[in-house]
Amino acid sequence: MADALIVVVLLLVAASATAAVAQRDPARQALVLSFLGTLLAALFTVLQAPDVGLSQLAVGSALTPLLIMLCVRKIRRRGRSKEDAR
Amino acid sequence: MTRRTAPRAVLLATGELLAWWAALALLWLVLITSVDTLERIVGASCAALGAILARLGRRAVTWR
Amino acid sequence: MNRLRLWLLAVGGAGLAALLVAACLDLPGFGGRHHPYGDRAVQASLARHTANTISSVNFDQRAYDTLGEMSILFAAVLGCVVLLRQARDEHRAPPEPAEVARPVRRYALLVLPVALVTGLYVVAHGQLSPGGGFQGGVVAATALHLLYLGADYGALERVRPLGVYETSDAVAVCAYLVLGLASVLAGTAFLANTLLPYGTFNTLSSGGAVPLLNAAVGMEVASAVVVLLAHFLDQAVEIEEEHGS
Amino acid sequence: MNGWILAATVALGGGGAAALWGVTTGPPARRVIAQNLTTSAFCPALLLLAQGYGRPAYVDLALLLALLGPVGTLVFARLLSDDLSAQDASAWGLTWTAAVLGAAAVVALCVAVGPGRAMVKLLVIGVLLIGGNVIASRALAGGFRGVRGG
Repeated sequence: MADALIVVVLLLVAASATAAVAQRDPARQALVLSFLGTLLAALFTVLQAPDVGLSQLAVGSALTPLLIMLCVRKIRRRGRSKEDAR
Repeated sequence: MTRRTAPRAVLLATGELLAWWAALALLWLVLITSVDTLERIVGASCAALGAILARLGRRAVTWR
Repeated sequence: MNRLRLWLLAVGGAGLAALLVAACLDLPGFGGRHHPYGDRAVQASLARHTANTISSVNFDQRAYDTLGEMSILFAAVLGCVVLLRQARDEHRAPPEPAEVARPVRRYALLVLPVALVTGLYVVAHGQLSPGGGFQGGVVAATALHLLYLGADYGALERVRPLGVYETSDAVAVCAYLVLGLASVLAGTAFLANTLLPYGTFNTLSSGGAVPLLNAAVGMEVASAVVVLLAHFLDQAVEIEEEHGS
Repeated sequence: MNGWILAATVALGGGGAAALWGVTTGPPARRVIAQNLTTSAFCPALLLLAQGYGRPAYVDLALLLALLGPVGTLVFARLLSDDLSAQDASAWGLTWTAAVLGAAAVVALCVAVGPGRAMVKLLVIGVLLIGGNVIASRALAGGFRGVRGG
Protein backbone atom coordinates (compact mmCIF):
# COMPACT_ATOMS: atom_id res chain seq x y z
CA MET A 1 0.00 0.00 0.00
CA ALA A 2 2.85 2.36 0.81
CA ASP A 3 4.19 1.73 -2.70
CA ALA A 4 1.03 3.18 -4.28
CA LEU A 5 2.55 6.67 -4.28
CA ILE A 6 5.73 5.42 -5.99
CA VAL A 7 3.66 3.63 -8.66
CA VAL A 8 1.52 6.74 -9.31
CA VAL A 9 4.57 9.01 -9.71
CA LEU A 10 6.47 6.49 -11.85
CA LEU A 11 3.48 6.13 -14.21
CA LEU A 12 3.24 9.92 -14.52
CA VAL A 13 6.98 10.16 -15.26
CA ALA A 14 6.70 7.51 -17.97
CA ALA A 15 3.69 9.25 -19.53
CA SER A 16 5.18 12.76 -19.49
CA ALA A 17 8.60 11.62 -20.76
CA THR A 18 6.87 9.92 -23.71
CA ALA A 19 4.78 13.03 -24.29
CA ALA A 20 7.91 15.23 -24.25
CA VAL A 21 9.50 13.08 -26.96
CA ALA A 22 6.28 13.02 -29.03
CA GLN A 23 5.98 16.83 -29.28
CA ARG A 24 7.32 18.28 -32.53
CA ASP A 25 7.68 21.99 -31.72
CA PRO A 26 10.70 22.80 -29.48
CA ALA A 27 8.79 25.47 -27.52
CA ARG A 28 6.05 22.97 -26.66
CA GLN A 29 8.70 20.39 -25.86
CA ALA A 30 10.22 22.85 -23.39
CA LEU A 31 6.84 23.21 -21.67
CA VAL A 32 6.46 19.45 -21.22
CA LEU A 33 10.12 19.25 -20.18
CA SER A 34 9.61 21.78 -17.40
CA PHE A 35 6.61 19.75 -16.17
CA LEU A 36 8.75 16.60 -16.33
CA GLY A 37 11.52 18.33 -14.35
CA THR A 38 9.20 19.21 -11.49
CA LEU A 39 7.67 15.73 -11.57
CA LEU A 40 11.12 14.11 -11.38
CA ALA A 41 11.87 16.20 -8.29
CA ALA A 42 8.71 14.76 -6.72
CA LEU A 43 9.78 11.23 -7.74
CA PHE A 44 13.19 11.65 -6.09
CA THR A 45 11.50 12.94 -2.92
CA VAL A 46 9.18 9.94 -2.88
CA LEU A 47 12.22 7.66 -3.26
CA GLN A 48 13.86 9.44 -0.27
CA ALA A 49 16.57 11.22 -2.26
CA PRO A 50 15.91 14.90 -1.48
CA ASP A 51 19.42 16.01 -2.51
CA VAL A 52 18.93 14.76 -6.06
CA GLY A 53 15.41 16.18 -5.99
CA LEU A 54 16.73 19.61 -5.11
CA SER A 55 19.27 19.48 -7.97
CA GLN A 56 16.54 18.47 -10.39
CA LEU A 57 14.24 21.21 -9.10
CA ALA A 58 16.92 23.91 -9.34
CA VAL A 59 17.90 22.97 -12.89
CA GLY A 60 14.62 21.73 -14.33
CA SER A 61 12.07 24.29 -13.20
CA ALA A 62 13.58 27.54 -14.49
CA LEU A 63 17.12 27.15 -15.89
CA THR A 64 16.58 24.51 -18.61
CA PRO A 65 13.38 26.17 -19.92
CA LEU A 66 15.21 29.52 -20.04
CA LEU A 67 18.15 28.04 -22.03
CA ILE A 68 15.84 26.25 -24.49
CA MET A 69 13.52 29.21 -24.98
CA LEU A 70 16.48 31.58 -25.56
CA CYS A 71 17.72 29.23 -28.30
CA VAL A 72 14.23 29.13 -29.83
CA ARG A 73 14.06 32.93 -29.77
CA LYS A 74 17.47 33.26 -31.45
CA ILE A 75 16.51 30.86 -34.24
CA ARG A 76 13.13 32.54 -34.82
CA ARG A 77 14.74 35.99 -34.89
CA ARG A 78 17.33 34.80 -37.35
CA GLY A 79 14.63 33.44 -39.64
CA ARG A 80 12.77 36.75 -39.43
CA SER A 81 15.83 38.88 -40.24
CA LYS A 82 16.67 36.63 -43.21
CA GLU A 83 13.16 37.22 -44.56
CA ASP A 84 13.58 40.95 -44.07
CA ALA A 85 16.87 40.96 -45.93
CA ARG A 86 15.31 39.29 -48.94
CA MET B 1 34.87 70.98 -6.82
CA THR B 2 33.29 67.78 -5.64
CA ARG B 3 29.64 67.10 -6.13
CA ARG B 4 28.00 66.47 -2.80
CA THR B 5 25.07 64.18 -2.50
CA ALA B 6 22.10 65.58 -0.66
CA PRO B 7 21.90 64.26 2.92
CA ARG B 8 18.30 63.29 2.25
CA ALA B 9 19.32 60.90 -0.54
CA VAL B 10 21.99 59.31 1.66
CA LEU B 11 19.45 58.86 4.43
CA LEU B 12 16.94 57.28 2.06
CA ALA B 13 19.54 54.90 0.64
CA THR B 14 20.69 53.85 4.12
CA GLY B 15 17.10 53.32 5.19
CA GLU B 16 16.35 51.15 2.17
CA LEU B 17 19.48 49.04 2.70
CA LEU B 18 18.77 48.65 6.43
CA ALA B 19 15.15 47.66 5.83
CA TRP B 20 16.16 45.00 3.29
CA TRP B 21 18.96 43.77 5.57
CA ALA B 22 16.61 43.40 8.54
CA ALA B 23 13.96 41.60 6.46
CA LEU B 24 16.50 39.21 4.92
CA ALA B 25 18.23 38.50 8.25
CA LEU B 26 14.80 37.66 9.68
CA LEU B 27 14.19 35.34 6.70
CA TRP B 28 17.51 33.60 7.43
CA LEU B 29 16.50 33.10 11.07
CA VAL B 30 13.22 31.56 9.90
CA LEU B 31 14.95 29.14 7.50
CA ILE B 32 17.52 27.72 9.94
CA THR B 33 16.77 25.25 12.73
CA SER B 34 19.31 26.01 15.47
CA VAL B 35 20.85 29.41 16.22
CA ASP B 36 24.49 29.98 17.27
CA THR B 37 27.08 32.70 16.82
CA LEU B 38 28.53 31.47 13.54
CA GLU B 39 25.02 31.06 12.15
CA ARG B 40 24.25 34.68 13.05
CA ILE B 41 27.45 35.96 11.40
CA VAL B 42 26.89 34.01 8.18
CA GLY B 43 23.23 35.02 8.11
CA ALA B 44 24.03 38.70 8.63
CA SER B 45 26.60 38.73 5.81
CA CYS B 46 24.31 36.88 3.39
CA ALA B 47 21.48 39.30 4.24
CA ALA B 48 23.85 42.23 3.58
CA LEU B 49 24.70 40.79 0.15
CA GLY B 50 20.99 40.39 -0.59
CA ALA B 51 20.23 43.95 0.55
CA ILE B 52 22.92 45.41 -1.72
CA LEU B 53 21.64 43.42 -4.68
CA ALA B 54 18.04 44.44 -3.92
CA ARG B 55 18.98 48.12 -4.04
CA LEU B 56 21.14 47.69 -7.17
CA GLY B 57 18.28 45.87 -8.88
CA ARG B 58 15.69 48.49 -7.97
CA ARG B 59 17.94 51.30 -9.21
CA ALA B 60 18.69 49.45 -12.45
CA VAL B 61 15.01 49.00 -13.21
CA THR B 62 13.77 52.50 -12.41
CA TRP B 63 16.86 54.09 -13.91
CA ARG B 64 15.37 54.91 -17.30
CA MET C 1 26.82 -2.25 -46.38
CA ASN C 2 23.53 -1.03 -44.93
CA ARG C 3 22.48 -4.59 -44.09
CA LEU C 4 25.79 -5.17 -42.35
CA ARG C 5 25.22 -2.08 -40.24
CA LEU C 6 21.74 -3.24 -39.30
CA TRP C 7 23.10 -6.66 -38.33
CA LEU C 8 25.80 -5.06 -36.23
CA LEU C 9 23.15 -2.95 -34.48
CA ALA C 10 20.94 -5.99 -33.91
CA VAL C 11 23.80 -8.05 -32.44
CA GLY C 12 24.95 -5.20 -30.21
CA GLY C 13 21.41 -4.44 -29.06
CA ALA C 14 20.69 -8.08 -28.30
CA GLY C 15 23.92 -8.37 -26.31
CA LEU C 16 23.10 -5.22 -24.33
CA ALA C 17 19.56 -6.44 -23.67
CA ALA C 18 20.84 -9.82 -22.45
CA LEU C 19 23.35 -8.17 -20.11
CA LEU C 20 20.71 -5.77 -18.75
CA VAL C 21 18.25 -8.62 -18.09
CA ALA C 22 20.99 -10.62 -16.36
CA ALA C 23 21.88 -7.59 -14.24
CA CYS C 24 18.23 -6.94 -13.35
CA LEU C 25 17.76 -10.54 -12.18
CA ASP C 26 20.62 -10.07 -9.75
CA LEU C 27 19.42 -6.76 -8.26
CA PRO C 28 18.70 -6.51 -4.53
CA GLY C 29 15.00 -6.16 -3.60
CA PHE C 30 13.28 -2.80 -4.10
CA GLY C 31 13.51 -0.31 -1.23
CA GLY C 32 15.44 -2.35 1.36
CA ARG C 33 16.45 -0.71 4.63
CA HIS C 34 20.08 -1.83 4.47
CA HIS C 35 22.70 -1.69 1.80
CA PRO C 36 26.36 -2.59 2.25
CA TYR C 37 27.62 0.67 0.75
CA GLY C 38 24.95 2.82 2.36
CA ASP C 39 25.63 1.51 5.86
CA ARG C 40 29.36 2.19 5.52
CA ALA C 41 28.81 5.68 4.08
CA VAL C 42 26.49 6.63 6.94
CA GLN C 43 29.01 5.32 9.47
CA ALA C 44 31.87 7.29 7.89
CA SER C 45 29.83 10.51 7.71
CA LEU C 46 28.72 10.23 11.35
CA ALA C 47 32.35 9.66 12.40
CA ARG C 48 33.17 13.05 10.82
CA HIS C 49 30.15 14.83 12.33
CA THR C 50 28.45 15.44 8.98
CA ALA C 51 24.65 15.28 9.36
CA ASN C 52 23.90 15.03 5.62
CA THR C 53 25.46 11.78 4.41
CA ILE C 54 25.12 12.79 0.74
CA SER C 55 27.28 15.86 1.40
CA SER C 56 29.81 13.67 3.19
CA VAL C 57 29.96 11.33 0.17
CA ASN C 58 30.26 14.25 -2.27
CA PHE C 59 32.76 16.44 -0.46
CA ASP C 60 34.61 14.10 1.88
CA GLN C 61 34.59 10.44 0.90
CA ARG C 62 34.57 11.16 -2.84
CA ALA C 63 35.73 14.76 -2.98
CA TYR C 64 38.01 13.79 -5.86
CA ASP C 65 34.96 12.88 -8.02
CA THR C 66 33.43 16.26 -7.27
CA LEU C 67 36.62 17.95 -8.46
CA GLY C 68 36.14 16.12 -11.76
CA GLU C 69 32.49 17.18 -12.01
CA MET C 70 33.44 20.74 -11.22
CA SER C 71 36.06 20.85 -13.96
CA ILE C 72 33.56 19.33 -16.41
CA LEU C 73 31.17 22.22 -15.71
CA PHE C 74 34.04 24.71 -16.00
CA ALA C 75 35.16 23.26 -19.33
CA ALA C 76 31.60 23.06 -20.65
CA VAL C 77 30.95 26.71 -19.86
CA LEU C 78 34.29 27.66 -21.39
CA GLY C 79 33.34 25.78 -24.56
CA CYS C 80 29.99 27.60 -24.72
CA VAL C 81 31.71 30.96 -24.25
CA VAL C 82 34.02 30.22 -27.18
CA LEU C 83 31.21 28.95 -29.43
CA LEU C 84 28.79 31.78 -28.63
CA ARG C 85 31.28 34.65 -28.98
CA GLN C 86 30.48 37.54 -31.27
CA ALA C 87 31.69 36.61 -34.76
CA ARG C 88 33.22 39.06 -37.22
CA ASP C 89 30.10 39.31 -39.39
CA GLU C 90 27.83 40.06 -36.43
CA HIS C 91 27.07 43.30 -34.66
CA ARG C 92 25.53 44.23 -31.36
CA ALA C 93 22.23 46.09 -31.20
CA PRO C 94 21.40 47.61 -27.81
CA PRO C 95 18.48 45.74 -26.21
CA GLU C 96 15.12 47.44 -26.52
CA PRO C 97 13.60 48.60 -23.23
CA ALA C 98 10.48 46.62 -22.39
CA GLU C 99 7.26 47.69 -20.68
CA VAL C 100 6.38 44.91 -18.25
CA ALA C 101 3.15 45.02 -16.24
CA ARG C 102 3.74 46.68 -12.88
CA PRO C 103 2.85 43.73 -10.56
CA VAL C 104 5.22 41.43 -12.45
CA ARG C 105 8.04 44.00 -12.22
CA ARG C 106 7.49 44.47 -8.49
CA TYR C 107 7.33 40.72 -7.93
CA ALA C 108 10.68 40.31 -9.68
CA LEU C 109 12.30 43.05 -7.56
CA LEU C 110 10.93 41.59 -4.30
CA VAL C 111 11.71 37.94 -5.00
CA LEU C 112 15.23 38.62 -6.34
CA PRO C 113 16.87 39.15 -2.88
CA VAL C 114 14.67 36.49 -1.26
CA ALA C 115 15.75 33.90 -3.81
CA LEU C 116 19.40 34.96 -3.48
CA VAL C 117 19.36 34.55 0.32
CA THR C 118 17.56 31.20 -0.03
CA GLY C 119 20.25 30.04 -2.44
CA LEU C 120 23.00 31.09 -0.03
CA TYR C 121 21.13 29.29 2.77
CA VAL C 122 21.05 26.09 0.71
CA VAL C 123 24.82 26.41 0.03
CA ALA C 124 25.72 27.15 3.66
CA HIS C 125 23.60 24.31 5.08
CA GLY C 126 24.73 21.65 2.61
CA GLN C 127 26.32 19.57 5.37
CA LEU C 128 23.19 19.74 7.58
CA SER C 129 20.11 19.46 5.38
CA PRO C 130 19.42 18.42 1.77
CA GLY C 131 21.15 20.75 -0.64
CA GLY C 132 24.68 21.95 -1.18
CA GLY C 133 26.86 24.00 -3.45
CA PHE C 134 25.35 22.95 -6.77
CA GLN C 135 21.69 23.39 -5.83
CA GLY C 136 22.17 26.67 -3.98
CA GLY C 137 24.46 28.08 -6.66
CA VAL C 138 21.89 27.45 -9.38
CA VAL C 139 19.16 29.11 -7.28
CA ALA C 140 21.30 32.19 -6.61
CA ALA C 141 22.19 32.51 -10.30
CA THR C 142 18.55 32.08 -11.35
CA ALA C 143 17.56 34.82 -8.89
CA LEU C 144 19.72 37.34 -10.76
CA HIS C 145 17.89 36.64 -14.02
CA LEU C 146 14.60 37.75 -12.51
CA LEU C 147 15.82 41.20 -13.55
CA TYR C 148 15.72 40.12 -17.21
CA LEU C 149 12.30 38.48 -16.81
CA GLY C 150 10.78 41.31 -14.78
CA ALA C 151 12.33 44.25 -16.62
CA ASP C 152 14.70 44.07 -19.59
CA TYR C 153 18.15 42.87 -20.51
CA GLY C 154 19.66 46.32 -20.02
CA ALA C 155 18.70 46.27 -16.33
CA LEU C 156 20.35 42.87 -15.88
CA GLU C 157 23.51 44.07 -17.64
CA ARG C 158 23.80 47.05 -15.27
CA VAL C 159 24.00 44.85 -12.15
CA ARG C 160 26.04 42.09 -13.78
CA PRO C 161 29.67 42.97 -14.46
CA LEU C 162 30.54 39.85 -16.45
CA GLY C 163 34.28 40.06 -15.78
CA VAL C 164 33.69 39.71 -12.05
CA TYR C 165 31.70 36.50 -12.56
CA GLU C 166 34.27 35.06 -14.97
CA THR C 167 37.01 35.75 -12.43
CA SER C 168 35.08 34.35 -9.47
CA ASP C 169 34.36 31.20 -11.49
CA ALA C 170 38.08 30.61 -11.92
CA VAL C 171 38.88 31.66 -8.33
CA ALA C 172 36.35 29.16 -6.96
CA VAL C 173 37.89 26.27 -8.93
CA CYS C 174 41.31 27.32 -7.64
CA ALA C 175 39.98 27.50 -4.07
CA TYR C 176 38.80 23.89 -4.33
CA LEU C 177 42.24 22.83 -5.57
CA VAL C 178 44.01 24.83 -2.85
CA LEU C 179 41.87 23.20 -0.16
CA GLY C 180 42.88 19.82 -1.59
CA LEU C 181 46.57 20.73 -1.75
CA ALA C 182 46.50 22.05 1.81
CA SER C 183 45.95 18.54 3.08
CA VAL C 184 48.83 17.31 0.92
CA LEU C 185 51.08 19.94 2.52
CA ALA C 186 49.87 18.78 5.93
CA GLY C 187 51.14 15.31 5.11
CA THR C 188 47.96 13.42 4.20
CA ALA C 189 46.32 12.53 0.90
CA PHE C 190 44.89 15.03 -1.64
CA LEU C 191 41.47 16.31 -0.45
CA ALA C 192 41.56 14.12 2.67
CA ASN C 193 39.30 15.71 5.27
CA THR C 194 41.68 15.53 8.22
CA LEU C 195 42.96 19.09 8.47
CA LEU C 196 40.13 20.96 10.16
CA PRO C 197 38.36 20.10 13.44
CA TYR C 198 35.09 18.22 12.89
CA GLY C 199 33.08 20.53 15.20
CA THR C 200 29.82 19.86 17.01
CA PHE C 201 27.36 17.58 15.20
CA ASN C 202 24.49 19.42 13.46
CA THR C 203 25.95 22.93 13.61
CA LEU C 204 27.17 25.13 10.78
CA SER C 205 30.84 24.52 11.59
CA SER C 206 30.61 20.70 11.59
CA GLY C 207 32.12 18.38 8.98
CA GLY C 208 35.68 19.72 8.73
CA ALA C 209 36.40 20.89 5.18
CA VAL C 210 32.92 19.95 3.85
CA PRO C 211 31.34 23.43 4.32
CA LEU C 212 34.34 25.14 2.71
CA LEU C 213 34.33 22.83 -0.32
CA ASN C 214 30.56 23.36 -0.51
CA ALA C 215 31.05 27.13 -0.58
CA ALA C 216 33.69 26.83 -3.33
CA VAL C 217 31.38 24.69 -5.46
CA GLY C 218 28.47 27.06 -4.80
CA MET C 219 30.49 30.05 -5.97
CA GLU C 220 31.74 28.16 -9.04
CA VAL C 221 28.27 26.98 -10.08
CA ALA C 222 26.61 30.35 -9.51
CA SER C 223 29.26 32.22 -11.57
CA ALA C 224 29.32 29.54 -14.26
CA VAL C 225 25.53 29.67 -14.70
CA VAL C 226 25.57 33.48 -14.84
CA VAL C 227 28.34 33.45 -17.48
CA LEU C 228 26.59 30.73 -19.50
CA LEU C 229 23.23 32.51 -19.46
CA ALA C 230 24.94 35.82 -20.27
CA HIS C 231 26.24 34.42 -23.56
CA PHE C 232 22.89 32.80 -24.39
CA LEU C 233 21.13 36.11 -23.63
CA ASP C 234 23.66 38.05 -25.71
CA GLN C 235 22.97 35.79 -28.66
CA ALA C 236 19.19 35.83 -28.20
CA VAL C 237 18.74 39.54 -27.51
CA GLU C 238 21.73 41.60 -28.65
CA ILE C 239 23.84 39.99 -31.35
CA GLU C 240 22.52 40.24 -34.90
CA GLU C 241 23.94 39.04 -38.19
CA GLU C 242 24.91 41.67 -40.71
CA HIS C 243 22.33 41.91 -43.47
CA GLY C 244 23.32 40.78 -46.94
CA SER C 245 26.50 39.04 -45.83
CA MET D 1 0.86 5.12 4.81
CA ASN D 2 -0.71 7.94 6.81
CA GLY D 3 -3.24 10.62 5.95
CA TRP D 4 -0.59 13.14 4.89
CA ILE D 5 0.94 10.77 2.34
CA LEU D 6 -2.54 9.85 1.09
CA ALA D 7 -3.33 13.53 0.56
CA ALA D 8 0.03 13.97 -1.22
CA THR D 9 -0.79 10.97 -3.46
CA VAL D 10 -4.11 12.57 -4.42
CA ALA D 11 -2.43 15.94 -5.10
CA LEU D 12 0.42 14.39 -7.13
CA GLY D 13 -1.79 11.94 -9.03
CA GLY D 14 -4.78 14.19 -9.68
CA GLY D 15 -2.93 17.48 -10.15
CA GLY D 16 -0.13 15.80 -12.09
CA ALA D 17 -2.48 13.98 -14.48
CA ALA D 18 -4.57 17.11 -15.07
CA ALA D 19 -1.48 19.28 -15.65
CA LEU D 20 0.05 16.67 -17.97
CA TRP D 21 -3.16 16.58 -20.02
CA GLY D 22 -3.22 20.36 -20.22
CA VAL D 23 0.47 20.77 -21.03
CA THR D 24 0.50 18.26 -23.92
CA THR D 25 -2.71 19.20 -25.75
CA GLY D 26 -4.48 22.28 -27.03
CA PRO D 27 -3.31 25.79 -28.00
CA PRO D 28 -0.16 27.37 -26.46
CA ALA D 29 -2.17 29.49 -24.03
CA ARG D 30 -3.71 26.41 -22.41
CA ARG D 31 -0.34 24.67 -22.19
CA VAL D 32 1.28 27.57 -20.40
CA ILE D 33 -1.61 27.79 -17.92
CA ALA D 34 -1.23 24.08 -17.19
CA GLN D 35 2.53 24.58 -16.69
CA ASN D 36 1.76 27.29 -14.14
CA LEU D 37 -0.70 25.04 -12.29
CA THR D 38 2.00 22.34 -12.00
CA THR D 39 3.68 24.47 -9.33
CA SER D 40 0.49 24.98 -7.34
CA ALA D 41 -0.27 21.24 -7.39
CA PHE D 42 3.23 19.93 -6.61
CA CYS D 43 4.39 22.44 -3.99
CA PRO D 44 1.61 21.55 -1.45
CA ALA D 45 2.23 17.88 -2.28
CA LEU D 46 5.91 18.23 -1.34
CA LEU D 47 4.93 19.96 1.93
CA LEU D 48 2.49 17.14 2.72
CA LEU D 49 5.19 14.56 1.94
CA ALA D 50 7.63 16.26 4.34
CA GLN D 51 5.02 16.05 7.08
CA GLY D 52 4.01 12.48 6.15
CA TYR D 53 7.60 11.18 6.25
CA GLY D 54 8.27 13.14 9.44
CA ARG D 55 11.30 14.88 7.92
CA PRO D 56 11.20 18.68 8.35
CA ALA D 57 14.30 19.08 6.15
CA TYR D 58 12.27 18.03 3.06
CA VAL D 59 10.39 21.35 3.38
CA ASP D 60 13.35 22.99 1.55
CA LEU D 61 12.19 21.31 -1.68
CA ALA D 62 8.80 22.99 -1.43
CA LEU D 63 10.52 26.30 -0.64
CA LEU D 64 12.65 26.11 -3.79
CA LEU D 65 9.66 25.07 -5.91
CA ALA D 66 7.59 27.97 -4.57
CA LEU D 67 10.45 30.33 -5.53
CA LEU D 68 11.49 28.86 -8.89
CA GLY D 69 8.19 27.51 -10.26
CA PRO D 70 6.71 30.97 -10.95
CA VAL D 71 10.08 32.03 -12.42
CA GLY D 72 9.77 29.16 -14.90
CA THR D 73 6.30 30.34 -15.86
CA LEU D 74 7.61 33.90 -16.30
CA VAL D 75 10.22 32.51 -18.73
CA PHE D 76 7.48 31.07 -20.93
CA ALA D 77 5.22 34.12 -20.51
CA ARG D 78 8.03 36.38 -21.67
CA LEU D 79 9.60 34.36 -24.46
CA LEU D 80 6.28 33.11 -25.87
CA SER D 81 4.60 36.52 -25.56
CA ASP D 82 4.17 36.74 -29.36
CA ASP D 83 2.16 33.50 -29.40
CA LEU D 84 0.23 34.35 -26.26
CA SER D 85 -0.79 37.88 -27.26
CA ALA D 86 -3.03 36.46 -30.01
CA GLN D 87 -5.16 34.51 -27.54
CA ASP D 88 -6.59 34.95 -24.10
CA ALA D 89 -4.32 33.17 -21.62
CA SER D 90 -6.11 34.13 -18.42
CA ALA D 91 -7.56 31.47 -16.13
CA TRP D 92 -8.44 33.32 -12.95
CA GLY D 93 -10.99 30.74 -11.73
CA LEU D 94 -8.38 27.98 -11.86
CA THR D 95 -5.69 30.20 -10.35
CA TRP D 96 -7.77 31.17 -7.32
CA THR D 97 -9.02 27.58 -6.83
CA ALA D 98 -5.39 26.39 -6.77
CA ALA D 99 -4.48 29.24 -4.40
CA VAL D 100 -7.29 28.27 -1.98
CA LEU D 101 -6.25 24.60 -2.08
CA GLY D 102 -2.61 25.53 -1.44
CA ALA D 103 -3.63 27.80 1.44
CA ALA D 104 -5.77 24.99 2.93
CA ALA D 105 -2.82 22.59 2.81
CA VAL D 106 -0.49 25.14 4.44
CA VAL D 107 -3.02 25.93 7.19
CA ALA D 108 -3.58 22.23 7.93
CA LEU D 109 0.19 21.70 8.17
CA CYS D 110 0.57 24.77 10.41
CA VAL D 111 -2.03 23.32 12.79
CA ALA D 112 -0.19 19.99 12.80
CA VAL D 113 3.24 21.57 13.35
CA GLY D 114 2.21 23.98 16.11
CA PRO D 115 3.62 27.44 16.77
CA GLY D 116 7.34 27.94 16.27
CA ARG D 117 10.03 28.49 13.66
CA ALA D 118 8.76 25.66 11.45
CA MET D 119 5.30 27.23 11.29
CA VAL D 120 6.68 30.60 10.20
CA LYS D 121 8.70 28.82 7.50
CA LEU D 122 5.53 27.10 6.28
CA LEU D 123 3.72 30.45 6.17
CA VAL D 124 6.60 32.00 4.19
CA ILE D 125 6.39 29.15 1.69
CA GLY D 126 2.62 29.59 1.46
CA VAL D 127 2.91 33.32 0.77
CA LEU D 128 5.63 32.76 -1.85
CA LEU D 129 3.59 30.01 -3.53
CA ILE D 130 0.28 31.85 -3.72
CA GLY D 131 1.85 35.23 -4.56
CA GLY D 132 4.03 33.63 -7.22
CA ASN D 133 1.13 31.83 -8.85
CA VAL D 134 -1.13 34.87 -8.92
CA ILE D 135 1.67 37.00 -10.41
CA ALA D 136 2.51 34.29 -12.96
CA SER D 137 -1.17 34.20 -13.99
CA ARG D 138 -1.13 37.97 -14.30
CA ALA D 139 1.98 37.72 -16.49
CA LEU D 140 0.25 35.18 -18.73
CA ALA D 141 -2.82 37.40 -19.02
CA GLY D 142 -0.98 40.07 -20.97
CA GLY D 143 1.77 41.03 -18.51
CA PHE D 144 4.34 41.16 -21.30
CA ARG D 145 2.25 43.01 -23.93
CA GLY D 146 4.80 45.82 -24.11
CA VAL D 147 7.73 43.48 -24.78
CA ARG D 148 8.92 43.42 -28.39
CA GLY D 149 12.52 42.57 -29.12
CA GLY D 150 14.05 42.34 -25.64
